[in-house]
Amino acid sequence: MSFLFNRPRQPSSAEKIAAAEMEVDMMTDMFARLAKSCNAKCIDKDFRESELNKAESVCLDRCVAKFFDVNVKVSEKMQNDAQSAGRSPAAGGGGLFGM
Amino acid sequence: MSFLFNRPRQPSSAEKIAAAEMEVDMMTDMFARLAKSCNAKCIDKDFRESELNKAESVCLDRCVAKFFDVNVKVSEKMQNDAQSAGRSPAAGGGGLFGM
Amino acid sequence: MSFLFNRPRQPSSAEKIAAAEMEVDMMTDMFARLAKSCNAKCIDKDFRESELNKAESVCLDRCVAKFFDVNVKVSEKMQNDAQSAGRSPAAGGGGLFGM
Amino acid sequence: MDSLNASEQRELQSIMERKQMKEFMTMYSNLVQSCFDSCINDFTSKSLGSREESCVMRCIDKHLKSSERMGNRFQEQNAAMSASGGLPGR
Amino acid sequence: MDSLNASEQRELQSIMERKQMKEFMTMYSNLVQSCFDSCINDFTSKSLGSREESCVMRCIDKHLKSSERMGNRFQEQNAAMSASGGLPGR
Amino acid sequence: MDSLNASEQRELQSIMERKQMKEFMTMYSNLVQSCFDSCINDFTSKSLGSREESCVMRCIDKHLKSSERMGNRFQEQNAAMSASGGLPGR
Repeated sequence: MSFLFNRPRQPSSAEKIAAAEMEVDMMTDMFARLAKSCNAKCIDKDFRESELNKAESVCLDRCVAKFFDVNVKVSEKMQNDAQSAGRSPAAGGGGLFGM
Repeated sequence: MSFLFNRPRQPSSAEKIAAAEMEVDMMTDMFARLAKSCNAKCIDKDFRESELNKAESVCLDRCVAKFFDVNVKVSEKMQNDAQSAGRSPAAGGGGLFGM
Repeated sequence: MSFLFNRPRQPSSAEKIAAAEMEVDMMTDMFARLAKSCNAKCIDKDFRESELNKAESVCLDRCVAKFFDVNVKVSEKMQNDAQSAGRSPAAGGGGLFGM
Repeated sequence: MDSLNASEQRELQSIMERKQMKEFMTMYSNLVQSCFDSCINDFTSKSLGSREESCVMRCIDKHLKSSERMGNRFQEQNAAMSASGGLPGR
Repeated sequence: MDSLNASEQRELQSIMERKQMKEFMTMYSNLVQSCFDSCINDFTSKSLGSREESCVMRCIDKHLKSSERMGNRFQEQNAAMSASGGLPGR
Repeated sequence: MDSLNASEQRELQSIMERKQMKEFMTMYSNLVQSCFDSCINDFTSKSLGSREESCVMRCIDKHLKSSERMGNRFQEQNAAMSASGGLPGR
């Protein structure tokens, strides 16, 4: 997601730390969402055993891979949309501040 | 929601900025919740087309209007309840700190 | 959850305040989750009356008690797991930073 | 928790006030969203019907009572747990 | 809201820029999670099928349009409410 | 990401430690809520039944294993993506 953090000029210390922090926050948030979605899609809610069974394990692996793929698709699409509209990605996409 | 931000005396710079920040946070949070609820209620989850159809568009417009109305109802009710109990709204309503 | 806040040496002022703040945050978060779960499990979604009826009230009381019990079980289990693995609880449990 | 001195207490106090304000705002927004989700399901009109409006009013009332009741139970449980030495790790 | 002087405006401006960046990131993550949840339900393979991929592309498009539309309505309602004196407490 | 000097590294390190603690607490609370939601559905009594208790224990175990597995896959994918030049925008 580094396209979010491109800066035109030499960044200050505070800006570099803020950018690194933001990248970590983004990763943590992404992992939390992935974990929530993949647990919901792959883990049997009965909890009759405490081990992950084979089917659950394979499902989790594929789920993580597919979540990454969707992430890449969203990233690509938003960059393409932004480029064809001639603006930075963070400025687009609608919503409350999407002016 | 300005009733949350009434202050008895002249506010300091930091307090004014904090109040403005809180008002923005409240708006952002409200929009995020509205967007989540209205997408769930109005958008067809099949994603067979990439355009909003007429029914979805009209549903979204009305959904935003009704979300505002509910917001106003909650705000009015909490002020009335607070006035009849003779205390500030932020002090009421139960919950963990609601003493 | 005080096991999260054990410190080997005399803590500084900032550390003590941060620990107290973290304990409050943890309580607030726990209450928000408990409230969400117990409302979903106990409150009739029809809203045909504005009073809690007897069944709902009793359900809420027991729900809070059981949420506490589950909290204790999770806390005990994570400490036991951490002790048998010979490391601090915060270092274990997998996930993104669980190294 | 380590005991705090007077100036630490004051700092914590002001942090707590901001948190309490924030917690109130979160409770308020939860209430709006939750009652909207439960009561509003008809989008053939853009203004609240009278059925929807009374559903919202009862929903607010009930949620406030429910929060208060759970808050009381939560504090009792916490007090009981502190008296008996806290969570097992304490 | 109390009116702010020039230096307060500047500080608020820089706070707002950080918030705007954060709001964009949250919107981005919501989009990933929401389109993943709606479109991906087959775990017999580890790469996206073509049906899944086109579902994701349409989902992104539709969500962006939906956000934009709701954002416009939200701002209109806010403007109308400010003009009529704000929420009842104002 | 721009490379950081030693003092920037130290500051980031201390920020990361607080974030790690916070992430642990969120993971802990998610675990409590998720296992409560999955295992506790009977409110005819105020204490945990033995079935509920063993459900909770297995739920905790399984979630920890699931988190660990997803964490490993996530880090592998991230490493692979960095090696191949990152997300398309990089």
